[in-house]
This record gives sequence, C-alpha cells and structure tokens, in this order.
Amino acid sequence: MTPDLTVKIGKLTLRNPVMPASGCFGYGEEYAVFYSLEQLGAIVVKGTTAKPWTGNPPVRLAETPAGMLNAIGLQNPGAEAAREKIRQLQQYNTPVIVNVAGHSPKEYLQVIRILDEEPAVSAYELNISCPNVRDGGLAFGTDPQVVNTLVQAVRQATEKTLIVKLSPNVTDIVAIARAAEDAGADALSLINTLLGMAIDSETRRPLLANLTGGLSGPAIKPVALRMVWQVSEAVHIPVIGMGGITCAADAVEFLLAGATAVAIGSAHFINPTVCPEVVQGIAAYLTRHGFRAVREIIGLAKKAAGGEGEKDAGKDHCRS
Amino acid sequence: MTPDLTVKIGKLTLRNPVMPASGCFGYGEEYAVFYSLEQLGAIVVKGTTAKPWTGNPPVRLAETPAGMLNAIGLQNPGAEAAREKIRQLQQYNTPVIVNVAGHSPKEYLQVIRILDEEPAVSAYELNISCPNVRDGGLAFGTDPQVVNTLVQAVRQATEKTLIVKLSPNVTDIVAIARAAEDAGADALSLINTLLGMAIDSETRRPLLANLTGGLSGPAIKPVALRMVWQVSEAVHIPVIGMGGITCAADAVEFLLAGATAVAIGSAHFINPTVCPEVVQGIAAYLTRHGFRAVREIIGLAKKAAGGEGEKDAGKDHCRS
Amino acid sequence: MMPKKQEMMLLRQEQVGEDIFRLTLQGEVAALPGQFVQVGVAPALDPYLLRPFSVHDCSPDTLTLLYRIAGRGTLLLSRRQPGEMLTVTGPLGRGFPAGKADRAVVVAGGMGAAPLLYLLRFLRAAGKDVAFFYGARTAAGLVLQDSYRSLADEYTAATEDGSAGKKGLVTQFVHPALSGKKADLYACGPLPMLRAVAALAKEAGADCYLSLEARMACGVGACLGCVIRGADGGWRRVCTDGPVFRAEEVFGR
Amino acid sequence: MMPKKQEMMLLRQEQVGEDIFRLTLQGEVAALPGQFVQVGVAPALDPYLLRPFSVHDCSPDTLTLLYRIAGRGTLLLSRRQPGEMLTVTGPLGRGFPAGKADRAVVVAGGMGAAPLLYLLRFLRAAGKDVAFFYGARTAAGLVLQDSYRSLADEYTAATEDGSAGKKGLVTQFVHPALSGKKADLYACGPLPMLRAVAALAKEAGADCYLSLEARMACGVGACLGCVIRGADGGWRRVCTDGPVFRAEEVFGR
Ligand SMILES: Cc1cc2nc3c(=O)[nH]c(=O)nc-3n(C[C@H](O)[C@H](O)[C@H](O)COP(=O)(O)OP(=O)(O)OC[C@H]3O[C@@H](n4cnc5c(N)ncnc54)[C@H](O)[C@@H]3O)c2cc1C
Ligand SMILES: Cc1cc2nc3c(=O)[nH]c(=O)nc-3n(C[C@H](O)[C@H](O)[C@H](O)COP(=O)(O)OP(=O)(O)OC[C@H]3O[C@@H](n4cnc5c(N)ncnc54)[C@H](O)[C@@H]3O)c2cc1C
Ligand SMILES: Cc1cc2nc3c(=O)[nH]c(=O)nc-3n(C[C@H](O)[C@H](O)[C@H](O)COP(=O)(O)O)c2cc1C
Ligand SMILES: Cc1cc2nc3c(=O)[nH]c(=O)nc-3n(C[C@H](O)[C@H](O)[C@H](O)COP(=O)(O)O)c2cc1C
Ligand code: FES
Ligand code: FES
Repeated sequence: MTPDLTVKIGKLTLRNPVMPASGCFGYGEEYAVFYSLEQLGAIVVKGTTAKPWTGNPPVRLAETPAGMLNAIGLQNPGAEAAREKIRQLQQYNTPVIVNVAGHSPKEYLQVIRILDEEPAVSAYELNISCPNVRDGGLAFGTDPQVVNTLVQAVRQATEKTLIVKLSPNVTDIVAIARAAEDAGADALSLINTLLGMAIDSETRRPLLANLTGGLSGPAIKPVALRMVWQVSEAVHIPVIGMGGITCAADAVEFLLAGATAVAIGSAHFINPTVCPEVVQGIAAYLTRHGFRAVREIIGLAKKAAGGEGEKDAGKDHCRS
Repeated sequence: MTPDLTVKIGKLTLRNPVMPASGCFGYGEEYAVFYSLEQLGAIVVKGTTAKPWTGNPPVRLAETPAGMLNAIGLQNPGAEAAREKIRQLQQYNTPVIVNVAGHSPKEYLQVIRILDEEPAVSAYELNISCPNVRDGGLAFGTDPQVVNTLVQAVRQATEKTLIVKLSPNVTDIVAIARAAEDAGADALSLINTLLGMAIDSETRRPLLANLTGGLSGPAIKPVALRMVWQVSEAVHIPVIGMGGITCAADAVEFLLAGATAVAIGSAHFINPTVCPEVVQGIAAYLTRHGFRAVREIIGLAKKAAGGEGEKDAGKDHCRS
Repeated sequence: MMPKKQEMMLLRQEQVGEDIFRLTLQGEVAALPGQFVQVGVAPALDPYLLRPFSVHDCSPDTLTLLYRIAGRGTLLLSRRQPGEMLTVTGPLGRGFPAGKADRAVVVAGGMGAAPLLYLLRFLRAAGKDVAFFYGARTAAGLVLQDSYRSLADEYTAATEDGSAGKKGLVTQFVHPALSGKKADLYACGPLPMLRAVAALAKEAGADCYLSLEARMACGVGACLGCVIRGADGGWRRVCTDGPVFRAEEVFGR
Repeated sequence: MMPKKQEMMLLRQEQVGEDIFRLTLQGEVAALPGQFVQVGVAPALDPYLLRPFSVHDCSPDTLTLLYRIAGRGTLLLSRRQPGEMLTVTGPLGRGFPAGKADRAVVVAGGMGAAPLLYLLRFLRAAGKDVAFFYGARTAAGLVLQDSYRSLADEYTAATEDGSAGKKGLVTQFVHPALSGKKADLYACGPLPMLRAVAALAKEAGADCYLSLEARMACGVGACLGCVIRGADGGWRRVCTDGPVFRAEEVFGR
C-alpha cells in the first residue's frame, strides 16, 4: 500500500508535503521542463510586489561553505504581470502559493488586492523579512507587534489561506510566531535566510554588490530545524519547514521536528528534480518504517525526546 | 621585512592577532604537544564558572554540513581548579584570557573574585550566551539592558582587560554591542555559536541529549562576518572576530571586515596546528600584498565598499 | 532540446595544458554550440553549487568539456577519475545561431576557446568559410591548437608576450578577415576582448554573437542571480537569455 | 610518542570484506596497540570533522587501518586513490597495556577486530600465550582471518547465525580459555559484548582492558565532547582517558 502523503495547510489539502521555496522556483516554468509540476504538493512562486522591482545590482550570488548567499533584492515583474504567469500554472492542478512582499503594509495589501479575485492563486505567503521603510528599515519580521499589525491587516483583506514566513534573524522566533498566529495566520513557514556576508580576501571587497545577503542551503539546516521544533510546539497552526533540505532524509527530519510540510529552496540549484525525488523518498521512508501516512511522523521526534521539548530546547542548558 | 603582526586589545599587546576560541582549546595543555603556545597571540581557555560544572549528558556532539553542534554544557572544574591550570600556562609568556560563565551576575563576579589577584590571568572574556536563571533562562546576551548591568558589575570588579563575547542569536547585535561598550568593555568578541539542532531520521530522535546545541564551523562564517562588519563600525573598541575560520584567508576576511584579532574554534578539531598555520598565512598574505603591518588591513573591505557599510549592511535592501 | 539531469560516467580526464583539462563523459547531451551544462564537481555539500561549463564538444554518446583550474571546484573536478559518475544538467542556455553570412570569423580569448571548437564544427557542417583567431596571454594558454586548426579555413594564433603566434592582442589581427566578404562574428573570452570584437563588428557592419559569463546558481533562469545589465538598461539572465548574446544587446549599437 | 599531524600518502586501498577496507598509508605513526588516529576523509569542508580509526597495524614506514563503510565519511574515504595525500593526526589516546599475566585472552566483535591485530603482534612479541576469539553476526563480518590466526596460539571464530565458526555469541566460548592459567583479558566490540567480557573477567578475577568508542570532535581531550560516564559517576573522555579502559572503570567492580 502506498502511504497517504496528504497534509492540510489552512484551507488547502496538499497531495504531498513537498513544495519549492519562494525565489528558488521562479514562476514555475523553468522547472516544468524537468518534470510535471503535478508532482508537487504546492507551487510557491517568487516574492511578488505591487509594482515591478528591479532588485539589486550584480554580483548577487556568492557560494559559502555548504551554502550560498543571495542578494537578488526581490526582482519581480509586479503583481499584474505575475498574475499572468500564475494563470499558466493552473494546468498543473496544484495549489499555487504567492509569496508577497512590500516595503510598507500598504504595498502588501496592494498585492492582495490585485491577486485576490484570481482563482489561480490558492494562498499567500507573507515574506516579512523585507525591510520596513516606515520603521527605519528594520525587517517587519523582527518585532512581534509589527508582525501582528501587518498580518491582521492582510487577514482582513483576504479569505484565502494565509501563511506567514518568518525571519530567523531574531532573538525569539516563538514570540514572532505567536504574534502571527494571534493575528489570524493559517500557517507559518520558516525559515527565511540568515543575514550573512562574504568577503574576497584577494580583492579585499565584499563579494556581493549589496554587501550582505541571505544565507541558505545545508549550512543553515541546524538552525532551521531548531526553530521549526520550537515554533511547532508553541503554536496550533501548521508549520512549513525549510532551510537546507537537499534530500528525503532532510525533509523527514523537518517533519519529525514538527513541520506539517516542507519547502525546498536552493537545493533546486544543485538538483533541478529535487522536489519529486524528495516526494518519492518520503514515501519510501514511510513504507520502510511501516507508517501508513505522513501525518504519523509529524513531530514524532518530540515524543521520542520525552516531550520535554520546549523546556529543554536551548533554554536551561548553557550550550558549550 | 617580516610584517608587524602586533595588535592591541584593551591593555594587552598581542604579538599576533590569532588566538584559539574558548572551549576548543581546553586549558591549553592538549595542544601544547603539537607546538609551542608562544606562537599564539593569546591563549583563551574554557568557559570557567565559580564552582565546578558537570555539563550535559552525552551525546554532546553532532556533525552538520560544514559545521558541528556541541552541547558540552560548560563542563569545567571551577575557578579554583582552573587557576592551577592557568598557572601552568605562564611558561609560554603569552596573555591568558579566561572565558567566564555563570547563571547569575553573582556567579560571574565570583569567578572574577577568585581569579583577579592571579597574575597568570591577563584578561576576561565574558560569555554572555549563558542562560540567565533569574530572568527565566533567556541568555544574558539577548537583552541590551541585562548586558549593560552585567558588564558594569564586572567592570567595577576588575582592572584587567574585559572582553564581552556576544551571542549571535539576537535580532540586533549592534544594540548588544553598544550596551557592552557603554558599560565599559575594553573589547568585544563575536560570534558565539548559533543555536541549532540535529535529528536522526532513522532513530527519529534528536542527536544531542540536550536536544539543542551550538552551531560552529565554516557553516556560520557568513553570519559571523556580517556581524563583525556591523559591530566593528558601530563601536569604538576592538572586535575579536570568530566563526568558521579554518585558514589564513578566512582570518584575513575577518580582519578586512573590521576585526582587530581573530579566534579559531572548531577548526582545531580538524587541524590541531591551525593557529600557527594561520599566523604564518597572515604574515605571508601581508608580505605578498605589500602591507607592513596587520593593522593596515583592519576594516579595509569597508573602504573598498565605499564606506557605505552600516547603511547598506542589510538594512535597505530586501535580500532575496 | 529540453535540458535534463543525468548521471554521466567519466571516461577520460586529460591534462592538455598547464592547469587545463579535457574531460570526456559518457552519454548524450544534445547541445547546440554555445550551450552549457552544470556539473556537480564533488559528491559532497561543499562546494555547494554546480559549476557551469560550456560544451566543448559533443556526440550522440559523449560530452566533452575543456576547463581550467580556477579555484576549489575545478580542482576537485580535476581529481575525479575514470569510472566515477558525475551529475550533469543540460543542455542549458541559448547557443550560437547559424548566422546569415557565408563567412564566419570566430575569436577566442584564453579559456573562451572552450565553446568554440564545437562551434567551428557546426559552422563547417553548415558549409561556412571559417576564420579562427585564437589569443592568449602566453603560449601556455593556447591549447589543442591542432584540433582548432583542423576545423578552420584560416587560423591565426596570437599571444600578448609573443611566446607563440603573433605578438599582441588577438583582436588586433581580426580586421583583415572582416574587410572582404560579409562575415558573422563569434567570440568568447574576457570582457575587454569582447568589447573590442563588438567594436570591430560595428565598424564592419557584421552580426556579432558573444558568449558571456556570470556567477550562477540555478543555471535555468529561476533564481535571477546571474543578471547583467543590458544596453537598454534592463536585466539579462546570462543563463537563459544567454550565455550567447548579440553584441548590441550588451554593448549597444 | 607525542601525537603529530602529518600528510600521509595512500599506498593501498584493499577491499577485504563486504563494505570493509584495509587502507595502508606511507609514513610513521609510532603507535601503541589500541591507540587511534584522526583522519581527514575528504579535501573539503563537508564532511567537516575528522574520523577516528584504530591503528590496525603499523611499522616504521606504514600505517594500516581497517574500516567499515558506516556512513558518508567512510564512503568518501573508500574512494580515495593510491597516490593521494591524507591528513592524519596521531597516535592518540591510551592503548592496551602489556598486562601482568603470561597468558592473554583477546576478544573481538565485528569491526572491533580492527585494533586487535596490532595488539596480537604486540602480545606475541612480549612472549605471551595468546588466545583469540573473533565473533561477528555473519561470516561476512569475519575478515582477514588468516592474519589473526597466524598471530594467535589458539583461535576461535563464532558467528551469531553459524555461517562460519561456532554458532552463537563469541563471548559464550571464552570461558574455558580463562579457567586454566591466569590470563589478562582484552576486548573491542559492541557495548553488550564488552559488558559480557567484563563479567567473564570479574568471575575469573582477571585484569580486563576494553576499547570503547564515542563520537569525537578534537580527539585530543580539549573539547569534552566524547565523554562517557565512569562507574564512579564521573566523566571519562574516550579520546584521552581511553579509548582503552580497565573494565572496572566503566562497568564497576
Ligand atoms: C556559461 C558559462 C560557461 C563556462 N564555461 C567554461 C568552460 O568551458 N571552461 C572553463 O574552464 N570555465 C568555464 N566557465 C567558468 C567556470 O564556471 C568557473 O571557472 C568555475 O565555476 C570556477 O569554479 P571554481 O570552484 O574552480 O572556482 P571558485 O573558487 O568558485 O572561483 C574561482 C574564480 O572563478 C570565478 N568564478 C566562479 N564562478 C564563476 C562563474 N560561474 N563564471 C565565471 N567565473 C566564475 C570567481 O570569480 C573566482 O575568481 C564558464 C562559466 C559560465 C558562466
Ligand atoms: C577511538 C575510535 C576508534 C575507531 N576505530 C575504528 C576502526 O578501526 N574501524 C572502523 O571501521 N571504525 C572505527 N571507529 C568508528 C568510526 O570512527 C566510525 O565508523 C566513522 O567515524 C563513521 O563515519 P561516517 O562518516 O562513515 O559515518 P557517519 O555518517 O558519521 O555515521 C554513521 C554511523 O556511525 C556512527 N558514528 C559516527 N561517528 C562515530 C564515532 N566517532 N564513533 C562511533 N560511531 C560513530 C554514527 O552513530 C552512525 O550511526 C572508531 C571510532 C572511535 C571513536
Ligand atoms: C535565490 C533565492 C531567492 C529567494 N527569494 C525569496 C523570495 O522571493 N521570498 C522569500 O520569502 N524567500 C526567498 N528566498 C528564501 C527561500 O525561500 C528559503 O526560505 C531559504 O532559501 C531557505 O531554504 P533553502 O536552504 O532550502 O534554500 C530566496 C532564497 C534564494 C536562495
Ligand atoms: C566544543 C565547543 C565548546 C565551546 N565552549 C565555549 C565556551 O566554553 N565558552 C564560550 O564562550 N564559547 C565556547 N564555544 C564557542 C567558540 O568559542 C566559538 O565562539 C564558536 O565555536 C565559533 O567559532 P568556530 O566556528 O571557529 O568554532 C565552544 C565551541 C565549541 C565548538
Ligand atoms: S543562474 Fe539562476 S537565473 Fe541565471
Ligand atoms: S573528542 Fe574532544 S575531548 Fe574527546
């Protein structure tokens, strides 16, 4: 018997818990030449803003140990043009999640306004790692109060499934997660990239034109797993886990840590067919270990750890 | 002409800018069999508490992509026993920096009281990543006000050079850095480990008995470099940079980012002679590029980047 | 052809110059000249990203790359042994078009020669009259000259230090080849060289196709990491809008 | 001997069993039996940590390791080729002592045999009368039996499934070897086996030395990562207080 891979995120039932992470999959078309996107649990498209954004100047990429930095700067064609691209995705009969970005709450709401009538859009993922121009450029996602206000505003503007994507560059991700849940988020996704930098010792310059960039890839997996563990036991809504997943075993780790679904980002760049491979790998894992449904393993590592999760998760012991 | 490698940290003049990171070098004796510790700029010993600490149960280690997690739990023999070990280090004629830890400000002060008369101790490095038992277990290092109070108290208790070691697990490391500077720190060191976790998909359990651990190694270098860049331009005291250094080029990157000296932690575990090799590599780099002193390259990447450092460092652009 | 990801067996790894290797893999990557592949250099998470390499040559059952050790990734690649499997994704990007003129002038600068062997083969098969110019800093930078020579009707080598062929920048010697019959220009090499080739093309009124490089992540157009500024001020993805561009698109008219 | 870090050339990589390899490196690591080395399995930052391996054998110009592919690190190690350089730090840890009795009983469980070949050689050189017991789950787990047999006065093999040697847990067959002359016991293998050996020793009143394993980082006693709880409740670092411990130190009296 093939195991049941379906999971629920807000109003959506996904055929499997695997989706690409925003910004690593364009608007889907680039990877549709490798496999049918019907194999995905959901399609998550590039961060989309109300008006087109030109993004940052190059160099936009730097490789780092077991990871990479990017400073794309949310280059995107704007919500109107994105809508056309998203309509093309309807053929795959797979929920489309639009990653939404902006420099002010108003800009976020504009995106929702443009896309909310569009049936091809199944859900929104609010990227709150964006700098908040009104609040001096600190990311929205670093202050629970700001998060709560933003999410409430968006919640009122849409009936669609609303996912809030958390930034890991915070002292207390649980507080941010709760603020988003309280404001009506249907689900949380985490983690976005860690803020990092690379310098070329020979040229004596930062490698990225933007100086800093977002760190992704296997390097950040331990941080992502820890945050998924902490957040998933602090909230009552599903968590989509991501950060450094390159294979089915990685994905299973996130599910065991408490994620209901997983997203795969920069691993696309080293393996364009990573998503369908992970779907198959999860199914094989479940079969091998005698589970009938992927839901059975969600959060299972916490039970193994004797339920002392939150208490022990980095609070009571000095780590080193 | 061999380049001048000396740098100043508080009252200390170091013969070169390279030192081991606390916890990765024991009390020095283990590595003294590989080379003379006189080759180091300073010796930094294990986190030391007032009374002996037993640390965490095993498993205490997990390997991660380009890095590792540790949950040693500050096992140490206590300040009295540590003093005996530190006295043995006097033979190397190299400043000894004692990493100080505790669960309350009182415990930190007890360590200072025990060690302050000891001439073998040259400086303290306050490890403020420890959980603050009084404040509900959140690390001291996550709240600027708490940092300010702790550092002030220690400052009043000692005339020795006082270094404050910052935790990277915060929203705004610059605010913490300024709090430590304002309270009288002579220097800052950063970064301590990122809080992470590893799960074994086959056993379905966290790999560390403590559940979470501290992430170190090359994986975290981009985060460390970014924080050193940000902090070194926000404060007027020297910064000791660390996080993922495995070779001279890595060390140079930290110096270019604004660090006055560097510390090397887990790279000891893959190369016991990494410190003297990095010292030689820095000297070779300076010679090759025509610099006469290591001081000439401190912060040089900022000038290359047109001095727009702080403004641009991750604030104005949405990263991805 | 649609790109695909495949495991390809390493057949041969030949050192053909100082730090320069020719790598032959078993399998088909039905590429056009100027297209590239993304290669996993080591079976580990570090280095993390794939490395882009032009198709140096290909057949229904082999793919050949020509590469220089430029850093850690290419160093690790050079240590891979016959019999080992490499992950290869391709063919990627837009290659060189056939062009309209009967004559083709092809200019290579250093490792820029890599994609041009397959181009020469393609132009010759299309019945063109081909002049090939091969420049490098020193003699050591000119590799596999016999292969290139055998595919060109006219062959000119040049080095900056005069250690082989004519002395000077290769672009100094191209002009005569453009003064006669109408020709299309093709080039791959360092940016200053490409700029000079574009200027020669403009002067001669020739169509000109340039192969560019940029740091890449996805290689398929999805990440927007490899952009360069086009002459119109808009972005171009080197991986999918290129790597071959019309000269005007990059340097303007 | 003081440990040192050195680059050693790979001389031979022989597959001696299913997933089991014998690796010979050129150079001297003046080790005592039971000591170990830390090996860099790949020239990259991933996998990050070194891998600890017991000294299987050593001479003034070679070091031999015997290892099983247990994961990614050992898989990468098995792909390293003759002529390549490996970074090796050692000798590390406390080895097996010579013991007081004239007779030695040595018990190996699976890959636990690795350090015991060199121990047999050492005991024989010390003029001891040696009985060697070699257990594994199946016949496939018993490797290099000729080498072990040639160094022992008495040799007994056992497998849990009876596919080679006696059928059963190897520790079931050790008792007779302890009933005569006073003997010292030496063992390396899985924890349950070591526990059984310790019980046999206690019963016979024999000195007993056990080689343990733990996940390691530094391997030199500095990181406190590899601790196990001693019978007295205190920590022992497997890397420097061990890997060889007296049975009482671990399992109590
Ligand atoms: C479309 C395309 C086709 C290419 N074809 C070939 C080819 O046929 N033969 C060949 O030898 N090289 C080719 N290159 C360049 C090759 O990809 C780089 O030399 C290689 O990625 C360097 O990897 P590394 O790990 O050895 O070096 P790194 O340590 O990553 O870097 C070493 C140096 O190479 C530069 N570099 C790194 N990545 C790239 C990149 N993607 N493009 C350009 N420069 C880079 C860096 O700036 C650095 O100076 C091509 C590049 C592109 C984009
Ligand atoms: C002192 C000492 C001596 C050893 N001698 C030998 C030897 O002579 N021959 C041999 O084949 N093996 C020996 N080992 C075990 C060997 O170190 C591990 O098998 C190896 O590190 C696994 O690396 P990996 O990357 O292949 O596996 P990983 O992917 O890291 O792990 C695979 C499995 O091995 C286990 N493992 C990982 N690291 C260790 C470790 N340090 N100790 C024990 N288990 C571990 C993990 O729990 C996991 O189940 C020794 C270990 C120690 C501590
Ligand atoms: C090139 C690139 C572009 C990205 N763009 C976005 C984006 O537009 N919106 C967003 O929320 N996250 C974006 N991210 C973050 C990823 O969605 C993901 O959260 C992060 O990369 C961690 O996952 P990974 O380690 O699997 O890549 C981007 C990441 C990369 C590498
Ligand atoms: C095993 C281990 C033990 C550590 N113990 C301490 C400690 O006692 N006090 C402290 O301030 N930092 C401690 N650290 C953190 C290091 O000093 C250093 O800040 C961190 O590892 C980052 O540097 P690296 O990437 O070079 O290892 C420890 C790190 C490791 C790996
Ligand atoms: S490399 Fe990703 S868009 Fe070109
Ligand atoms: S491995 Fe570091 S103390 Fe044993």
